Amino acid sequence: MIKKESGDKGKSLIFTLLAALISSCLLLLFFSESFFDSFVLFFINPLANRYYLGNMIAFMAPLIVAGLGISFAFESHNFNLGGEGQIYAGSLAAVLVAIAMKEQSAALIWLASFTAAAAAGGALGALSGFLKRRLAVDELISSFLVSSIVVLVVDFCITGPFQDPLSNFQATRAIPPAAALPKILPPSSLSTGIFAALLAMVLGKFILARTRFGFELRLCGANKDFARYAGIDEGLYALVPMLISGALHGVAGALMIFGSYGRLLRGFSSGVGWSAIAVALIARNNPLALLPAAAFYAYLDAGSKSVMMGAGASQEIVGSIQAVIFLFITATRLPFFKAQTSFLRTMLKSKTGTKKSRWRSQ
Amino acid sequence: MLRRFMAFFSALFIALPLIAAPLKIGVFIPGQREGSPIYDSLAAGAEQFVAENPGSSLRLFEAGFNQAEWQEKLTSFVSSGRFDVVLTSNPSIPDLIEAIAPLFPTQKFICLDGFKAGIPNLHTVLYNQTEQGYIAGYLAGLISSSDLPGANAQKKAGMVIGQHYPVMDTLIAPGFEQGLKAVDPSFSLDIRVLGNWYDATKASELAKSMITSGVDVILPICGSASQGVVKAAKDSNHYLVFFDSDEYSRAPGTILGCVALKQKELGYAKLNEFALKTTPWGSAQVVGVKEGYIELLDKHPSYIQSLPASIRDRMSELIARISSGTLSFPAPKL
Amino acid sequence: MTWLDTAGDILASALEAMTPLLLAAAGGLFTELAGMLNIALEGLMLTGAFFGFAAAAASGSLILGVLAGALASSAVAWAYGSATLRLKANAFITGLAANIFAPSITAILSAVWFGTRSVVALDIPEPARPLQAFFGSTSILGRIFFSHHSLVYLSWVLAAGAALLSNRSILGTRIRATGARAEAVAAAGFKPDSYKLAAIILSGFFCGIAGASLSLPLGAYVPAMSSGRGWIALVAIYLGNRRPGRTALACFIFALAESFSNFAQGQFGIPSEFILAIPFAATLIALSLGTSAKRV
Amino acid sequence: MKSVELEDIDKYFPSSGTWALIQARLVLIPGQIHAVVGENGAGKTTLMKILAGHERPDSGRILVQGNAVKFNSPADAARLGIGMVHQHFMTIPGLSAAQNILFGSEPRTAFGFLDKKGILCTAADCAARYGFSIDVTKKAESLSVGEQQQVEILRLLYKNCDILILDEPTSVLTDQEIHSLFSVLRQLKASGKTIVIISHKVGEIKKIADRLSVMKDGRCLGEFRASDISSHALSDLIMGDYESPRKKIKTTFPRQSYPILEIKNVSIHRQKRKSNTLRDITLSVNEKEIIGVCALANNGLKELEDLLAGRLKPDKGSVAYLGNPYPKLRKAPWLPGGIAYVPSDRIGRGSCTDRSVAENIVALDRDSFFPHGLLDSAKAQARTLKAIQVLGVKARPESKIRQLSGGNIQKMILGRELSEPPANFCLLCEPGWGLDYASLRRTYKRILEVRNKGSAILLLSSDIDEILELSDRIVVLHEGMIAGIVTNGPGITKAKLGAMMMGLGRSDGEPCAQPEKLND
Repeated sequence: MIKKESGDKGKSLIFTLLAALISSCLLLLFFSESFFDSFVLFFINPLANRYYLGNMIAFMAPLIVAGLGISFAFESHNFNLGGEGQIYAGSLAAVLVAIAMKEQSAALIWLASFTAAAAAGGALGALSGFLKRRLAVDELISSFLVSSIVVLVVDFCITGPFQDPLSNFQATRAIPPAAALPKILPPSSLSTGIFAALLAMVLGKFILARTRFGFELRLCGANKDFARYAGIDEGLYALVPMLISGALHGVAGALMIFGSYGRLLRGFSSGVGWSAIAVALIARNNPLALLPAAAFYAYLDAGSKSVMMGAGASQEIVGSIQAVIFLFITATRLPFFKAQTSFLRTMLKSKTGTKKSRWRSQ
Repeated sequence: MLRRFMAFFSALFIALPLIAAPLKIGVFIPGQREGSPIYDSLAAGAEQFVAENPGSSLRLFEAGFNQAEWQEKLTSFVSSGRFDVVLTSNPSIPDLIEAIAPLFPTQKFICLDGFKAGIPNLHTVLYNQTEQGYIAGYLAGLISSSDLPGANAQKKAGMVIGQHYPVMDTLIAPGFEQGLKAVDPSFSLDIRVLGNWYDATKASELAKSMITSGVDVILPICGSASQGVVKAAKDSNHYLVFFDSDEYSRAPGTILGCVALKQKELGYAKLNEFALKTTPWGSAQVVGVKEGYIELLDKHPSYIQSLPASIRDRMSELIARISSGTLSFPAPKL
Repeated sequence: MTWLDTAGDILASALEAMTPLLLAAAGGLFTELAGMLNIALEGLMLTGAFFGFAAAAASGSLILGVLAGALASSAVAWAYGSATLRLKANAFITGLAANIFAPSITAILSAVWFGTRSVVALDIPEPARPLQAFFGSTSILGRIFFSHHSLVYLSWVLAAGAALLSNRSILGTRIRATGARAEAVAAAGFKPDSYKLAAIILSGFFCGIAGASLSLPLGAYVPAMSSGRGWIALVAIYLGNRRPGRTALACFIFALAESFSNFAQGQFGIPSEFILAIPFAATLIALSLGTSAKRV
Repeated sequence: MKSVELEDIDKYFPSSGTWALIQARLVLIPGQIHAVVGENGAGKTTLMKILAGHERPDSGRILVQGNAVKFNSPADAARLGIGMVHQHFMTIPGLSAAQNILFGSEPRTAFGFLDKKGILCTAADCAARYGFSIDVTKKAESLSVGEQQQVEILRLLYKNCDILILDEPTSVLTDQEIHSLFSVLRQLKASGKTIVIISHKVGEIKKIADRLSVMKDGRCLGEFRASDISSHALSDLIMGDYESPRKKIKTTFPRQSYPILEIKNVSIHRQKRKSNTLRDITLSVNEKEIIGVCALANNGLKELEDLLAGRLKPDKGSVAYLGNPYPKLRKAPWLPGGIAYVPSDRIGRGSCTDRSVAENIVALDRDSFFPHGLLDSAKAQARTLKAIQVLGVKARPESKIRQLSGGNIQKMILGRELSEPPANFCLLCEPGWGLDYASLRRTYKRILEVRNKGSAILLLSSDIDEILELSDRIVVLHEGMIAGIVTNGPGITKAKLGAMMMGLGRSDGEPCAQPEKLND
């Protein structure tokens, strides 16, 4: 099972980032043709080049929204591994609605499409929640299975009934051009969708932290017995967070469609569902931390694309760098970090030798 | 002195492009070079050109198999490289180029294996893959109907494909089926889908399942997973025909025919054409057997030794008919 | 061909398709019993497939191949496990790291050793079919049970061994105890983390052989050839409620669904995507029925 | 036999910023029963964890036989014969009792496989040798609390530990189990073992201990021979400046009262729990009344709690609350106060350890803290501070529950449940668990206050003293049936109740107040 991290959050993060950075530099040093070029391309270029920067920020939008979906699920102690399918299904729903409404105004299309995307993704999430509630099926597995099925079914829809007959891509027809979200940094794919994502993130934080719904949801996640005793219908909180999680994934898919792709391409979302889990875990399920986590993730992604494009580094080297960073990113204990705390402890002890406050012990 | 020096250099700078005009070639591979003969030969064609034209430079970029990423990657490739020409190959790439052509109006694109006319900085060349499929199908039909030890009486041939995609569904598979039915109208074609391009173990299972149902010749078009089909056919002593490149050596005696695309030659020719500034920009061509860019590899010893003369003769006759134009396939519009 | 023959063929191919699943599930069982989510099965299988094939190609010996696959995969598992445990990192993310790392390192080494990052097909010995000669392969039963190559039978033996190891051995007991109550194991003077690490290494060992069972019979290494089997194995463990016997049964159900869908593609005019979905749907249904039955 | 000394032990917990031990010292004399006493949070457990190798001291020395030793792990301590039974038992589910006892040094066959027969024999032998009567083939998850404790002790004995540390060994046991535990301990002492008991129950300590150390605020106040110090002096020492216990509050049985809760002919018979069912229970709790229900373990107390907590449904009979079907807990918003519930499982059911004290308190009254669905943090903060003060919880509102000691968690729960306005009906299960003497007095006082304000209280407890002290009427359960209902008064003694609990007939003379008449 995925265990929630405990212990010092922020402090260790800097060390883990540092460790990740150093080890990826070492890899570049060993494997790339020119260390300096690769380094610049990997770490500087994504920020310095408008095009990469735009794409990087554009990539953050679905990561934040889907990551928020993961956070909703994780906070209620539900595990949604079905993000891939939910994103895919949401995208299909959004595209179909947009195409059907092509005569309408953009605002109306957005409203209808995003609702459809949320409904499609949400329905899939809710299915796993329902199975958990009614039949005690582990949602971790069922969401994964449902997603695997849905990906195949959506593939069929794309290449079958909804294939754009004029395209050689395995893709649906395009959404009406007017309905695409306004671009910010052309030719990059950055669109106003990022603002929607940020809004969703803040709203998510507010709901989790300040509302009764969020409180009950987190309580169910932290201790089911206690939640039940507090009169909370925990069955509901197996269902609703999965529904929200799925819906947010659907919206993330729609954001990608309306922000970047303009149509549903087969396999376009591959990996975003998994990346969102990584982002949510890096953010330790804190919605506001999704922003830096997604930024970090997208930065890595942009860096690897940049170095592949510019220095001819192969997919494999970039893959190993990503692997190393993943290895470190959630570490809560590093050797030198440990040394540091024990040092602090001795310092503290010598200074506050006679302090007598005890809330622990026994 | 200094002034003279500077004058010399500036003269040199102005004159250089006129004298040498070395080409900067970018090759955009929507996939991975290794393991994809069609992309490998595209790159090889460009490499041959560069080798023969000193001073020219070549940048290869592999965009990976996720088609959704190609748009972004092609854009960055073009914007980062400032190439004289970008050579690429894939039926869906012209759509992408159409989308970004206005952003890079001076950038020239040559796209093989694709078809799109009317874009002033794009030239496309499409292989007539119905023809290619037909030849493979005709060969498969002849093998299946022959008295070779691995052939059975059932009129069944098969394809193991990675996924359905437009060129497959509208050109290759119908061409293959037409070829089969030209041998004997009672032939039936069994197409099975792997769902990806790399699960060789499952491809092997699929092929076995097909073979138990009576299929004796298979055309695998499933990327690296085709290794599984080769294995299954070899183990059960049945036959394969292959597409796109010379694959005989993978299983001599099992792989009885290869209908190749001469991608290397075509790429090389198109780059030469570009160097000579004779590229017909904005046009779309279709090439096939007649032009020499689709070829049944019938000189390979494996082909000659494995197949009886009767089959080889009928194949030569077919190729002759296509070359001469007696048998032709409508140029596919894609 | 009668329907009986067809059913026999489907069963026989299911038993063959079950081999990598069974081995990977046997490996994953240890980490599950130790209370860890091990999503790295996929990457570990791929590592085993590559190194198993490379060693078999270099030595010409299948046994060495299987061993090398198991060892290499154990080594990767050790690295992944110690990173997870020593750094107290999130097992899901480090698992993801292992799954990204495996295809990268195999491609890099493949380029160095075999000169290609793509399919490597070399002549390695065929795995023997040890029982075919004794029991014949003509009868239906013979085809179902005795026609397979040695790795299939090896997987049965190893799965039984894994069951024995997890239930009856000291190490297995410690691993289960760690999963059930790590602080009790610590209180008894043992290090729970070292048993978790042992479980991860064991999972690497079995997954390595699972990977070798993909590449060796094929006589080739194909990038990404594990193709989601690690996930399926994980599902099988859940379906089997972390019990060896039931997990093996779950693997069989999954393999059966897959070989049925392979057969069905040629028979019915259903779009292939739906047929490809059969194994997932079958598992989902089995999971729903299984757990609801348990609940009563 | 070994002598053990702890010298000047300091221990600081950086995570909570507290000094658990300051210059703590302790001397153990071989072959004696030594009690470490003190109120909640005095550092008793931490000191003993250091002795058993579970924690490392920041400074100070541990001397065994006069030699300074360093324990890096419990295994190091075990090698020198020191072992500890924790307050929360460490039995491992999935393994048999025998495997639990022998865990870590099982007899094995070739190739590292378990010798299943050997394990059972060895464990059974070990149990018999020390006079334990336990079925070692049982799975750990099906053992009763007392049996789990036996497993824990046997585990140490099997490892030849001669210094046994027991952390609050009686807190989870019924009187009968305590009795048998003490006889086992005396037997162990006779065989030369040194035993350390951590406790805050003065009465028990006086009964069993030879020597005792008193701890307060992380320091050792001194060591005494048990016979040298009176209970009174001892509790003064433990409590420090706390006022001496008040006289028992007179309990009165209110004549005219309205039944709040009525349980009618309830039976629960589930196949899985053959012995632990309820059979034909009829009981009513009136306003301004405390009904104490006592029973030995596995005699239906747990099921009664689960029934009223909504975790079990009656197979027969019904439960009515104010004349209506019994609502889900916390789902009676139309009533002031509603239902309060102090569960016996304070960590699982009574609190959420990953959340703050404030969140734990807010959790149960979301209607008033989330007006319009949004958190009213000022109100929540104020209410939390109040609830903390009621019973003196040593924590800040933002402290995580898991940083609190067991006693403080219990106080937090009690403070939350017994706050103003009092609930219509209170279900209090083992309210005295883990509380030190001062907190206990304060809690009892509060319970009676709540009663006097009109609440109906059902008190489920295995502590007969608690039952006797608080109840207006007492219900004794035996094997899931009501063995008797008596009105509390001078004639009711511990022995009498004990006899009823063990099924030795109903109390003589006392009229069994069978099903109360309903007010109609």
